[in-house]
Amino acid sequence: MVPPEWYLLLAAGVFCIGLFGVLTRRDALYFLMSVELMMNAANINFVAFALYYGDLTGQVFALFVIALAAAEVAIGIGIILVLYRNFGDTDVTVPTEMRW
Amino acid sequence: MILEAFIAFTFVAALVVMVAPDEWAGKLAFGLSLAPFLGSLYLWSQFDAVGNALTGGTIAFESRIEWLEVGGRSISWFVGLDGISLPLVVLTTFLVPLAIVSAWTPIDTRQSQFYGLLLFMEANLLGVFAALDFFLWFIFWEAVLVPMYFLIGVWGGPRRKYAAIKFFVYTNAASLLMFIGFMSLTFALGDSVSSFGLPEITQAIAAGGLGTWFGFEAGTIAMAAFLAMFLGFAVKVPIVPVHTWLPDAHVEAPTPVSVLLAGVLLKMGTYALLRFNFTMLPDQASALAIPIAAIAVISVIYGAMLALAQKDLKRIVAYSSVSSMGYVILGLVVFTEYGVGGATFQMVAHGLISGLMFMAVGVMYNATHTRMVGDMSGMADRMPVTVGILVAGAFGYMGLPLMAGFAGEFFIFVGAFGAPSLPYAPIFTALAMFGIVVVAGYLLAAMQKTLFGPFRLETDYEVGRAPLHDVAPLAVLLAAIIVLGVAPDIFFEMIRDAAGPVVEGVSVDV
Amino acid sequence: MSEHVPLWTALLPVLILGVTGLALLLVDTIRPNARSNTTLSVVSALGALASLAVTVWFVAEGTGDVSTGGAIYLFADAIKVDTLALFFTAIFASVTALVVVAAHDYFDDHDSPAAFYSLTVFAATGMALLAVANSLAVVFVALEMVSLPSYALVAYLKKNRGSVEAGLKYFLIGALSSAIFVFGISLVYAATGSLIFSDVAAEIESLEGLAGVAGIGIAMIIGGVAFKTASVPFHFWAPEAYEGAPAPVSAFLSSASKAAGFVVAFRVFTEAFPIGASLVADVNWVLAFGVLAAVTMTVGNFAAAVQENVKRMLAYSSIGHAGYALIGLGALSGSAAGDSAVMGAAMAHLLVYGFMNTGAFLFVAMAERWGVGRTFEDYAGLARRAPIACTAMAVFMFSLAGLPPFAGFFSKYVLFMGAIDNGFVWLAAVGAINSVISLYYYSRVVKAMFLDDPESSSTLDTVDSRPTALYAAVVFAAVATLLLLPGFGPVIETAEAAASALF
Amino acid sequence: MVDAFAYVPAIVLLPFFSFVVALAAGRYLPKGGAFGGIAATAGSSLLSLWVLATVAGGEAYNETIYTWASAGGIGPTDIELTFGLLIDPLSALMLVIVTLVALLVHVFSLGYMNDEGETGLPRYYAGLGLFTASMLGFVVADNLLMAFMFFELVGLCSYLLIGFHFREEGPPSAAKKAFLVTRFGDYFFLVGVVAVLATFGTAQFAGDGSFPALADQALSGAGDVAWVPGGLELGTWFTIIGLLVLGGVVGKSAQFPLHTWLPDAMEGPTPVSALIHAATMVAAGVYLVARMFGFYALTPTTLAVIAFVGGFTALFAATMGVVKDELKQVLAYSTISQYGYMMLALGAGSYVAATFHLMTHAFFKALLFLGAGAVIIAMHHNENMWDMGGLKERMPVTYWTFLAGSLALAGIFPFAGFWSKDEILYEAFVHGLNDPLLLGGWVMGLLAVPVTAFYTFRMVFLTFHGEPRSELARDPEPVRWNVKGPLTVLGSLAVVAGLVNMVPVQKLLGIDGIDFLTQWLNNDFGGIDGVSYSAYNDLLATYGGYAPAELLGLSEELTLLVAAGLSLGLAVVGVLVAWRLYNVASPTEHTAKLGGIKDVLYNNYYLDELQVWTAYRTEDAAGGADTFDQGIIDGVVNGTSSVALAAGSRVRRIQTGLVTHYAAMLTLGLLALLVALGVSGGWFL
Repeated sequence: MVPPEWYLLLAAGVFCIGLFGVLTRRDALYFLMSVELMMNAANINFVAFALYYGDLTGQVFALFVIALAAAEVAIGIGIILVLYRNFGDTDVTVPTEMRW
Repeated sequence: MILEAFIAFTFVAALVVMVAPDEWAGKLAFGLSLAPFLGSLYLWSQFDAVGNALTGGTIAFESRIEWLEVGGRSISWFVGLDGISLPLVVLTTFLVPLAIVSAWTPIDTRQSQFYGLLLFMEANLLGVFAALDFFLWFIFWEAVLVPMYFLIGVWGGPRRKYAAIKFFVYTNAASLLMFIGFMSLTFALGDSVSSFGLPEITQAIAAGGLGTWFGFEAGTIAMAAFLAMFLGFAVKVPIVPVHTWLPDAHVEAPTPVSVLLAGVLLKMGTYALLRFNFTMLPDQASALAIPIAAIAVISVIYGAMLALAQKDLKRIVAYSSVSSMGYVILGLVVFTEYGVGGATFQMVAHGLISGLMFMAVGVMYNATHTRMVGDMSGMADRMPVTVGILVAGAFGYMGLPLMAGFAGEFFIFVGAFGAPSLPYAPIFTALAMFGIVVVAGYLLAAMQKTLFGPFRLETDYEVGRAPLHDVAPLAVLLAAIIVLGVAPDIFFEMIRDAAGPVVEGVSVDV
Repeated sequence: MSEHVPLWTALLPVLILGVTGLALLLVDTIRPNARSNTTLSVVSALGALASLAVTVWFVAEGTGDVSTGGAIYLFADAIKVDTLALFFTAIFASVTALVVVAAHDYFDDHDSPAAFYSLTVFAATGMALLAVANSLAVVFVALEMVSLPSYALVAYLKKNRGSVEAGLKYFLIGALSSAIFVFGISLVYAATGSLIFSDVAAEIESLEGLAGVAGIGIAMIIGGVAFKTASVPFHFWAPEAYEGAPAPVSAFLSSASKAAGFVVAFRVFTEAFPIGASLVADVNWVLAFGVLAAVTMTVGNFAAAVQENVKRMLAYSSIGHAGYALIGLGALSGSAAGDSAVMGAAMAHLLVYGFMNTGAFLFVAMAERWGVGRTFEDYAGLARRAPIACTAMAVFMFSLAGLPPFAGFFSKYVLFMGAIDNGFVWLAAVGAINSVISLYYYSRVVKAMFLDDPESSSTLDTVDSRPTALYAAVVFAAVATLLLLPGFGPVIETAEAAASALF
Repeated sequence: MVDAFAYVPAIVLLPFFSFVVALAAGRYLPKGGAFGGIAATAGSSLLSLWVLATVAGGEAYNETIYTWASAGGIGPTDIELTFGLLIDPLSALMLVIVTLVALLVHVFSLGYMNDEGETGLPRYYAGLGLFTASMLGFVVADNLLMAFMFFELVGLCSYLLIGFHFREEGPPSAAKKAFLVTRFGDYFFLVGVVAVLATFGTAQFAGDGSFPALADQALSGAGDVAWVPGGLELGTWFTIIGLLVLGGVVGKSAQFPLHTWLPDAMEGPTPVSALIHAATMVAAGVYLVARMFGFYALTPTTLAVIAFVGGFTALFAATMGVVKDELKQVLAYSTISQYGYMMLALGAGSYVAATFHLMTHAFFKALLFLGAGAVIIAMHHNENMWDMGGLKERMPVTYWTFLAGSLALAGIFPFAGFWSKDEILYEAFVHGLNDPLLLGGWVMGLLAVPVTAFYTFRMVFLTFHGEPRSELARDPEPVRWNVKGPLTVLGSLAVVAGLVNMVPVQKLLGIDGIDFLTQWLNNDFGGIDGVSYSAYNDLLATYGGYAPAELLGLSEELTLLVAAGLSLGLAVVGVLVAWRLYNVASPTEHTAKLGGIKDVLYNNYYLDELQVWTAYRTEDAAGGADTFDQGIIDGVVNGTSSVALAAGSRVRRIQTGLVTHYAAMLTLGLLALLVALGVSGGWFL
């Protein structure tokens, strides 16, 4: 059996990749996808440790997270749509009218 | 329940006036404000307090209703009067109707709001002097600031906004400091008190209830609390060097507001100093007697010097208030009956006299539209009665005998000069007394330049006598000042009765 | 509660809100093209008030209270109804009621107001669910139930660039935060093997080797909470979101949503990561919250002091208030009495804040409706045209500043005193200094409305409509702010009782 | 028998009522309320005479009538602040003098004010009434506090009356100066009053519990005082108290260096000057020392200071009077000088001589001022003596009475001033032989005699003799009965008043019983124990070692003769010099011969300049304080808010508007949180 630490490391890696994407991508869609990656990192943990502990909570919760992530994407796409309509771009650094 | 009715009536009156039409709001407010005055006279006639409310004396018109409990201590509606608060209540109710009448001429916009706020402030002022629960007191204390903020900010002079915000933020910051100071006391008292009633707290402290808290010794906490409260109240009084909001506020405030600001609001500070710092923590007060006395003396002389440098009549009177309040501080810190009693008496006396001065300057301003010393001269030629009363008031300010100011100052001096608890008392007293010379200097100089000499004022209209309703309040005030100067005992007797226990709080080897 | 009533009825406040949301959808479905703004507003207001009424009744009856047999657990302990939950539900329901009433006028001329009401009520349902959550899973789900409608609400004015920009920023930061949050939960799960609070708490004391993992997880959960409460360093969305969003939405988010964040925080950190256990696991989250509280209030207040836009000022002030409320977590000392006092104080502050802050934002909504502009200068002389509303606004401002005649004074007072009692003098001191600063910028609003003269006599001519519902909401909030002063006793007692059940 | 003392309050209150009446209804009354004032002062005079007679009958009165305030003092008992009446020979005498002069001044005012068509008469008579009332209140005061109160009221009234012509520039300024300078003195007085109350717990003048009595007991070890500041010797402390009270005296009685207000006070109407100089304000200072002489007798140092200041002032003021051109100015300096004599007398322990001179001076100085007033009426308010001359023929009544007053002032036998001044110089001399300070006072007093005589007669000659030097003087306006009447009364008194106390005659000729005043003040007719000449003499002998010495072993009679002869001779010399220089048809100014001294004298030794300079420097300091206040203190206040706002501006810049920045900062924040938690939790160990 793979030791749980490995899963942790894998999840952390995925999380960091997602985070890296969030910090470097300026396109809203990339941003969204990166967040998906981060959430999936959490899912890795849930599933792995559900197995490790032998209870189903983690597994079920992973499904919940996937569903919520989908809902989030739905909302996100909607917002990106109106963003495009109003600003003519999906670059998240364009709308800076409100600051300070 | 009479006190509740008394305060509640004033609140209701404020609301009624607030919705009255502007045309007769002033007269309505005057009529309504007479009721609290008569009420206070009734209270006076029924007054039966003995001793100091805080140190276990009999409280007149005592009323206590539990309100809520916070952190194991109950907060209640707790009001009552003693010999220190009653004179101030009477002063307040006496000055407000006069201030309202004096507003008839200068206030020509949004009258109903103006008078409503004035009455609202009166109600809160009465609350400040009557409250015996810390929280209740603090609520009234702070609630006074709100109407004042509007009164200065809306109806004031050219720099009214600056003055209003400065006043508001400065005094609120001070209140916060004071609040923290007081709270640290209650923490150090721990379980020895179960309420925020001022008498309970005072007596618990006197009984040695202060304990250690957070590793600080009781003495350290008491000293820190004393300093915090002193600084907090000092702003309100105001004492040098935290006085700078006062001239700005006074100069910008309309006349009736100045009258109440100088007449009553400043007394809140000294009243609170007496109640909190000097009654609750007498040992700390006498330990700090020398610095406090030094500050008092500096306030007297420095305030007078500043007044000397001013060209605006209102600023002169404003700075001289700083000076006068220095006497009060000196009287408080010496812990003698004459000192503490005299300080209290001086609060009333100064309230009347500074009220008179501001009002008289205001009446002249109504006619001349200037307050600058250099802009006019010989006003006595055109406004003989107003000037006559102004001169009389100015002499009252200088401490002319048989006027209220002299009585207050003299009591303080007598009490302070040989005070056993204040080292170098004679020197401090003598230095402070020199203020009576400086005050004469600047008031006489200002009067000579503006009131006397050939008449000169550049206006495009004829400057004539002031209307009766402008002058009448002046005359009433002057009469009150003289009555109080000839017969100070009408207040001093009860003040003394209440001040005595405060004095006993300090044990000094004579 | 008597024996024969089924246990699930304890969830009635949540259910009422949920059903109301469904009913709103139904109304919209039946008459999709008709402009049924009034109907929607009334339905949602009735639903919120019904929920509020039930909540208050439950509190009065002692549902979930120690005196009546303790908290009510449902769904395999995933749900826990206690006084804490009810207390917060009352806040959510009150704010929701105010907001939907006010929205009637605000969205009067909007194309499709229906979605607004349902989104708001669903978000409120999510909050109420959040309040009763007893499992990290429920917390996350409920949190998303709050967040997702909120994103949509902020971006509700689709053609308004500000609204869209606000929505985008809120969404992006929100998505990132929830990812961090859920990753934190996963780490805690990895370390403890459970999501139920009490089980987590039991495990966390006996961690071996995985303490660091749990620690990182807890830190990430702090991050998620900080996002919801708009606390530093997860606060960046707040100024923009509150400024750009329609004002009723800002009111809703800054009052109810923030409170929702706090209910999570209070529950999770007292039940899942109790202080003692956390310290055993080398996770000093009290200190972390203390620092966050201090930084948050300082950042919020200092930035608010120099704003020109009233709404943005309120947004920063809202961050400042989050800092105050964080004292409820940052000033815990481990002694049950002291802790319940300070946390109860924070709860009471949130309740009072719910009224005064909602009122303030609704006033801004009214100003937006009048079209007078958004800056302080634009508010100049407003009191002459709208004295009652401006008086109410003055009440909100002074109360937010913590001046004594208003409820904000007491709540702030008990909060700071609780902190001092627990030995966190420094936190109280920072709070006090910030209060003075806040007085400055709050009084600027009052100054503008009452003291300043309008630029020209015609500037305020637009202030002629009388949005009745908005007026009612604002005045009601003001009255509540005033009445909470004499009525503060029951509030603080309930809050302390609720908090004491947590320790 | 009706008790006269029951009416003593009425003596004070009658003029007070006239004040009220004139103020309230003066404009509706004939003569602007003058008759009310005349009636009131006349009534007071009669009552005073009755009181005098009663006191002569052996009675005295010392009662508290009103408690002003009362509270705990430093000692075990309360300090009571009271009003009361002290009627003994001294105050009874003073009452008569004050009411009499006040009455005459009122009458004279009819001519000076009403007939001249002045406006504001109600205000004038109100002022006179209050002035009289205040002074009378001061005279009957039975304690130091009450005395101080009325003392201050007197100051107020002087302000009001000196500044009567407020529409001009000069009078308001002079009024201000008068009040301010005397206020400066009163400051010390007030400190003294407070010190007395603190020390003794009482401020009563007379009786067993009075502060002089307590002080006596304390010094003699028979009693103790309530309080003495930090380790001071009793005697030292009493001296300090004495000097403090003396401050007020110096101010009001216009002694060096606080005399500068008095010449300026000539801006007031002339009758007011008469009242101020003769019987009220200026007299108050000397009266005060006399009143509490029982205390001063205990502190020889104070007495020596008093004597020296008095002697110096006498000479100093006299020299300035020499060069003045205006009638009233000369009189003003003569007043200062004469009060210097009285102080000298008091300092020399000669209570009787001082009182004597106070009385005679009251008469002749009132006379001179009213006479000057008559001249001023005649000259249409031109006061310059160089425009006068030759008025002798044109206004004989004024001339002869004025001459009588001048002779008295110059101290020419047998006019009133001779007797009193002679007694002062004698007493100063015989006591001064033991005390250099006192002797210095005497020397200066003696030197002032010829100067006084010189300027007095310079004034007389310039005004009345020679040829008229202006149109006005050739055709002066006639004066009426209301001017002549008071002049006549006072003129007679100036001649004969000296006869009430012919001590030298008694001593030389051995005629017993003609030293009426001495007997009077010695309680020979009755009075209060401990408040008498002989009691004071005992105290002086005990504490100050005061005893009359004999010059070079000469007998008392010879010493007396030498002293009297010396002063009379010097006075005559002065008169003769004046005669020589100015009693010519067309006198010329001889002041040029004085050279540089002239300027100094003209400018009053530059003391006014010094005071003005002080005032300006004070104003500069005030300006500096104001700058400091606005710049530094208020600057800190405003700076605090600026700093806070600047900090806020920094903080808000964090919010850049770029959402990617937010994400980055959020991540950094989370990292910081992780690190902080990790460090505090020791995860990295």
